[in-house]
Amino acid sequence: MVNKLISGALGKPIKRRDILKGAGLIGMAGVFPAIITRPAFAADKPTVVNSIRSLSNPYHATWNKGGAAFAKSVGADYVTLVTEGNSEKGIADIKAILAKTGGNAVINVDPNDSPDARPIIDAAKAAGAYVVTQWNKPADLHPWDYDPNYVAHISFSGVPYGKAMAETLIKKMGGKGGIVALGGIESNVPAIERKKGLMEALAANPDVKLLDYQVANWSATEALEKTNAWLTQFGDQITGIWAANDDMALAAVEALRADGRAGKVPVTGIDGIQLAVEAIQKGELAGTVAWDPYWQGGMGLAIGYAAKTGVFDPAKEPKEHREFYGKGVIITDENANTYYAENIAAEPKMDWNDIWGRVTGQIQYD
Amino acid sequence: MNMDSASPASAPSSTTAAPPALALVHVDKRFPGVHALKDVSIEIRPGEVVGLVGENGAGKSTLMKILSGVYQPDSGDIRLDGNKTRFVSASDAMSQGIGMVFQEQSLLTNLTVGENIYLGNEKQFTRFGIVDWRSLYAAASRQLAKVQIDADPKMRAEDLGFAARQMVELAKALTLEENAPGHLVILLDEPTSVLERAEIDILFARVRALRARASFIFVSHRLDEVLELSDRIYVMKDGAVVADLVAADANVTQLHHLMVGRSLQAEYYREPLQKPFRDEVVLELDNLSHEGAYREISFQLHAGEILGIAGVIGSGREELTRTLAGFAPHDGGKLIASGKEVKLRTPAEAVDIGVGYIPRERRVEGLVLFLPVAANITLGDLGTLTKHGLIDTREEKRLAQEWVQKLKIRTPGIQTLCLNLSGGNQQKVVLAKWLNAKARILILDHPTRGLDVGAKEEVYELIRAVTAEGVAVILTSDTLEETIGLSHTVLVMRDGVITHRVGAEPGQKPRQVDLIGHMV
Amino acid sequence: MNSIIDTIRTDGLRQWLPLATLILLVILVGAFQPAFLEVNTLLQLASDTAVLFILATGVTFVIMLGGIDLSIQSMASLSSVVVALTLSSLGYGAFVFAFALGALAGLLSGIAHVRLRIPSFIATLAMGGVLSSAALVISRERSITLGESERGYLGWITGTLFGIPNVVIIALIVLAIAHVLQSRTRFGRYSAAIGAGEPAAYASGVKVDRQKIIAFVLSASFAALAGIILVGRLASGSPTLASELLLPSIAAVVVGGTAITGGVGSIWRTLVGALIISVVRIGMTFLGVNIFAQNIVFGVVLVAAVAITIDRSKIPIVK
Amino acid sequence: MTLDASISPSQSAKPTARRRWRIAAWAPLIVLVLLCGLITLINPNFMTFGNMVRISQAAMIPLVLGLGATFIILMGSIDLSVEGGLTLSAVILSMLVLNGANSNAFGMFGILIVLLVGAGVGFANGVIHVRLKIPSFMVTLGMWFVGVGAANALLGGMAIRINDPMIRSLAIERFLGFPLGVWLALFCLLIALIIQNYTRLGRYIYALGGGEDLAALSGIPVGRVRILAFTLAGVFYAVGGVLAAAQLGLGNAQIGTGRLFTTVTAVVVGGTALSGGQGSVLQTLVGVLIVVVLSNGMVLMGVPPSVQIGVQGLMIIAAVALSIDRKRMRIVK
Repeated sequence: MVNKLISGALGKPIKRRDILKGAGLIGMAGVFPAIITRPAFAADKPTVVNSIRSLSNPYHATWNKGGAAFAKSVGADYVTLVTEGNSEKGIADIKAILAKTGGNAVINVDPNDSPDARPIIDAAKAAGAYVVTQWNKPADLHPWDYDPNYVAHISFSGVPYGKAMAETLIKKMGGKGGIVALGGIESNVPAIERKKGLMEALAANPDVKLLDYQVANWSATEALEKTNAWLTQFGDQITGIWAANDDMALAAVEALRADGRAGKVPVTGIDGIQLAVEAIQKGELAGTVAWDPYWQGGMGLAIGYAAKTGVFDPAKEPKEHREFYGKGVIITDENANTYYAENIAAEPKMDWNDIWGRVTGQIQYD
Repeated sequence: MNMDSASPASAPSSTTAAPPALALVHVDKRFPGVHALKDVSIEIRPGEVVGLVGENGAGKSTLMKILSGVYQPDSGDIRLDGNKTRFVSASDAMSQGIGMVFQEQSLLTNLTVGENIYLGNEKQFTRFGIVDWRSLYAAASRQLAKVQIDADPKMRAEDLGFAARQMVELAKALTLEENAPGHLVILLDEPTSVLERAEIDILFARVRALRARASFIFVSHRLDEVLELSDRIYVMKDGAVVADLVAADANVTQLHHLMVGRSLQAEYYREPLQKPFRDEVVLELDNLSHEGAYREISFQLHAGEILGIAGVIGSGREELTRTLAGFAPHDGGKLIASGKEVKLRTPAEAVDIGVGYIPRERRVEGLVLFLPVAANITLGDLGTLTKHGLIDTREEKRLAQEWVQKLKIRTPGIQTLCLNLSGGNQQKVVLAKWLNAKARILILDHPTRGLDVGAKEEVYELIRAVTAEGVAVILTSDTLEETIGLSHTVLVMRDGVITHRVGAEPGQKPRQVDLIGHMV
Repeated sequence: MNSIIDTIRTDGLRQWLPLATLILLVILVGAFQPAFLEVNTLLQLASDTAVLFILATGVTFVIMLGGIDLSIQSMASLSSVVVALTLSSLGYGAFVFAFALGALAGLLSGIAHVRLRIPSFIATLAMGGVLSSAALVISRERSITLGESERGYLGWITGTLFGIPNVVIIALIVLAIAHVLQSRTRFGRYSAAIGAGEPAAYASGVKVDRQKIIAFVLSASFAALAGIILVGRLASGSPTLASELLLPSIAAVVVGGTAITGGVGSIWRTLVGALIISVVRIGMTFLGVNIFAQNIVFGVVLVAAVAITIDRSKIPIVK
Repeated sequence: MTLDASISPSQSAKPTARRRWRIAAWAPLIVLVLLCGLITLINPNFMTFGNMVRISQAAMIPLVLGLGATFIILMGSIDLSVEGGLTLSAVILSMLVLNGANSNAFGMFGILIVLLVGAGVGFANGVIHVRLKIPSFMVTLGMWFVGVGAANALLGGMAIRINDPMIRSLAIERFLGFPLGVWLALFCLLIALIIQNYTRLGRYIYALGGGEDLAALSGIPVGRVRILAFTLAGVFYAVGGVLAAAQLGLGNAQIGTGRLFTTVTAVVVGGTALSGGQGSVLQTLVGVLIVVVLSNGMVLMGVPPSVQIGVQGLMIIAAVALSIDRKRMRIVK
């Protein structure tokens, strides 16, 4: 049917170069049947949607798995949207879904950048969809101002965990030495918070010196180059490396390995991706923090879905259920094996009904 | 003209018996709407130089393309040494011994001479995919020896002069004899169009010397040269061969008559139309100099005057014209335009004082080929077309149409890309551009290069017409004949200085030989 | 002779091919998801295309000349930051300020390109680096969210007129202005001439350098405008706000059928190109294209679209 | 047929022109030396053997990518599929050799397959570009999306750790103090040099850059040369992918991010003209070193992160401004 459509529509304008355009169009046409992967949307059940930065990093890939698992558990259609780091695209895609489902949707979104949350919420409220945001949102944007559509905002205070990792690192270093630190994209809230945590830990440990802080934009490649340069600049002064996420931490490990010092200089990351946990088991990484993206991807939807299907009325919930910090799991060589066995080797078991299970207090804005 | 008394007497008798090296037999070629070649039969005997003349559109280029394998004939056959064959592609034609020498531009300037000579032909020097440059360059210098120029094959082509490049082209064509089975046939397509007389003599001498190795087909718009070099001449008109003459018995007037269907009058250069120029001085050069190019050039250019500058390459006349066109500002002396001293740093500044430059490289500097005729005509003077910042497109259309009619520019419409116009009509568009810009000084840099006789005559007529209206012209031309024929005044330059100046009023035009004395 | 006839005859058809492609794509998506063809969806699509279109329009001027501008996304981000920072103090003046800043940046890269004779590719790539650094520094490396009061200044971007989003109207105004600039002014004509044959344009007395600088100024100014619109749509400014918009913008220009080598093209083509890109992007979401297949589909459709839209008769050698 | 369209009007004083060119060809090298001197002044650690090794590590991937891109740019075309080819190769490699996700362990054979994949990507670029007459810019842009997308689809977003000792050795094992990967990169440089200087392909690539229509007149199979060149480039990108995977010890879909502009910048900074016909892989080596030394140096000199990219921009403008031969480039675009 597609092919007919094309030849019908373009038959007239194309007198010359048919072959050529033909080739091009077959390219398009050939693709179409292959990519219509999902059946028409179930009318009654709301569509559940995850909007995340990209699927090319383990963290969000796991997030996506969690979302799919939840959707399966309630038998709803599941859609994944990726912003590719482009705020406009992210918002446009969400609006497209709203238009497509006529607002009958539950959206769990990790906004590309804090400000994106506002237009997303506005659009969702207008369409009558239910939204849960995670990580990024403006401080002055609150779920309770948008009852009932803006169900909740979940975050993980970067400060304590960034601090915790720094402390793990310092402990491994024996309380003294020199640290170099790899930061995330400078304008990202988590990057800023984690850095803040690092600084607090350093303030508490005068014997540990911060040799340098460089931004590697969450990217392994950039982290590798920065670390290489450091190894020249500071050489043996470096006795510990702090990284704002696991990708960068693992890259630092590789740089050390190429320098023959892997395992000798402790490195910490954050996010708790599989490779990081494995590295801890190998003793190359000192520690990481698992946000459990599987839980984030699933539970974000679960909360929204519960509100949408009337399990609870957002307006009646206390504020610490509307804007709350989730629980991160600190992983070090002590608990790495057990964590691996339960959460990575095996498909994590989640009770999607235990929606407030990991609430660790209301978010504080300073 | 016939400067070279030692032009070949007739076709070498020895070869007449042998089968023709190359022959087209009853070749016919049609394009949609055009019958390009009508039952054309020609033959080239071994060691013969055959001239091929005709106006643009007479079918010369189609014929050349068939010989060089770019086109295939609809009917009729091609015979090499008497055997039927076909050329499916340019490289196929080459492999069968058809060489081509184009104008000097067909060398790749970013490659060395040696690389150019064997470009597309390196296989013989390649062992296990690796090219053995030493042997290639050795072979290249052997080829260069054949054409008797001592250029270093390792030198970049762009560092060669035009004449030398032409020889390299010839050398490149001659490499074919190494692997071509039979006798070599070399097509010379307008090979002299960018050469000075002295260089042409060298080229011709080489060609004659090479007749032992190859036969030649010589295509040129310069009938005198065709007569000078060829043994026999085919004249084409409207896609058919209308005459096959022995060069020795033919003359320019006769050829011209056969080509355009009317005979060449004395007023070929429209001398009767040459009006005396006015007293008003539009441009004055006072000891104008440019380091290493020309020095102490002084003359006055009057409204309505055609001032021809003669000189060989290196005489400095090319640089002088570039200076006046705004490409290379002078570094000494004074340049005075209508009373004010000026220095032309860019063509824009030249245009501001009313200079219009008609460059030798028509398709590069003259026209934006990929813009329509109308846009090109108005390109020089959009200012007056612009009202409140917007181009008055209606007025633009009107102007364009007006010029197309005035100058009889043959084009399907003013929105046609200049790319699709013939050389003559392209040149007219360039002229229209400057007339539209109300240029008061036209700098004609080889204005009739590559134009056929008919087109040339039209251009001459136009030049006369504009000068009659008071436009002043500075002319550097391909041939002395043209310079003398058109000019009111002729300056001769050598080694950067003016060596001779002479009036050229109708009836008392100087003779070429007199001028040449001052040139070399 | 014959070839001339051909060009004329087929030009009529060829110039409609981009539009035909766009319509075809819309129909394709609509055929699977009728909701896509609803007025609101299409308006939404239009407003989502606005920023891309404005960026692409700016860079079209440079591409027409045969150059390229790789600094537009940085410029847009910078202007978003500038607006966000100055809105409270300057009010509407902030927009003017950002816009002027754009013009200045364009002037600089133009001069770097023309005077130092550095290829525009490098000159603008470098200028992009400088601009992002500026944005990072003045924003102190974080995104700036606008408060209630500041958002008040954004009505002219966020509002609607007779049900039509203002961004769409703004985009249409930009289209009108750019179209006139490109098709009716000396600058536009000279650009085409330079792109198609710089030596001839120069020899005809065109002040080539000036035209090039103007083009870069326009490109950067439009980028600044795009940044302003982004501030309106996202109620914030950020040093990385537009960082992903460079390639889509250039792709929009080329998909519309403008030759990357210069000389041939028009703002209309850019508009169509930008819409094609949005339709494909949003269309994939509508069709529920497998998220892992989307990039692949996007790439294939882009190439297929260009295969149809570019007018080879005006491009001497395809490089 | 007239060929005026591609004439070069210049016929000014030749010898000077040639000399200028020689200087211009060396200028980037001078810039590089100046740069090194400057950095050493500020931080003597720069001139240590250890840092030379690290610079070589940082340079090996851009170099290999730059080699491929040079051939394309010499033709006057552009190749944006660098990241696509590299990412796809790295990911496929990580799945074929001994790794943490599946039981494959093809080792050397796996590398061969990856090189074939790279060749395939390049070949596709070339064929579409030539046969459908689509500008290389657009074809390769599309291929960029396709390559990264395919890599992503293969991985499902995950990253795969590479355990194959041979691959890892490229980054870890050393010979004369330099990692094997660096030697591999140098070997690629040698190959590229041979192709450029001693094969018909290399010569034809220059010819196309100098004037495609004229090249065609000399009977050069223009289309085939283009396709071959793109295929060749694809192989180099694949090698780059192997090195990247070896360096990070894993394959993921972000491994190529940000490499395109570094590559093209390096090539152009080296003095190869985007308009084609001028340049060489050796100049690319210099260009790569300039770019790498610059970013390495900025960390050593303690330039604050947020202004690094700006400084880099200015330095590159300076470098190019110093090294461009303006006489030769009559038209700059």
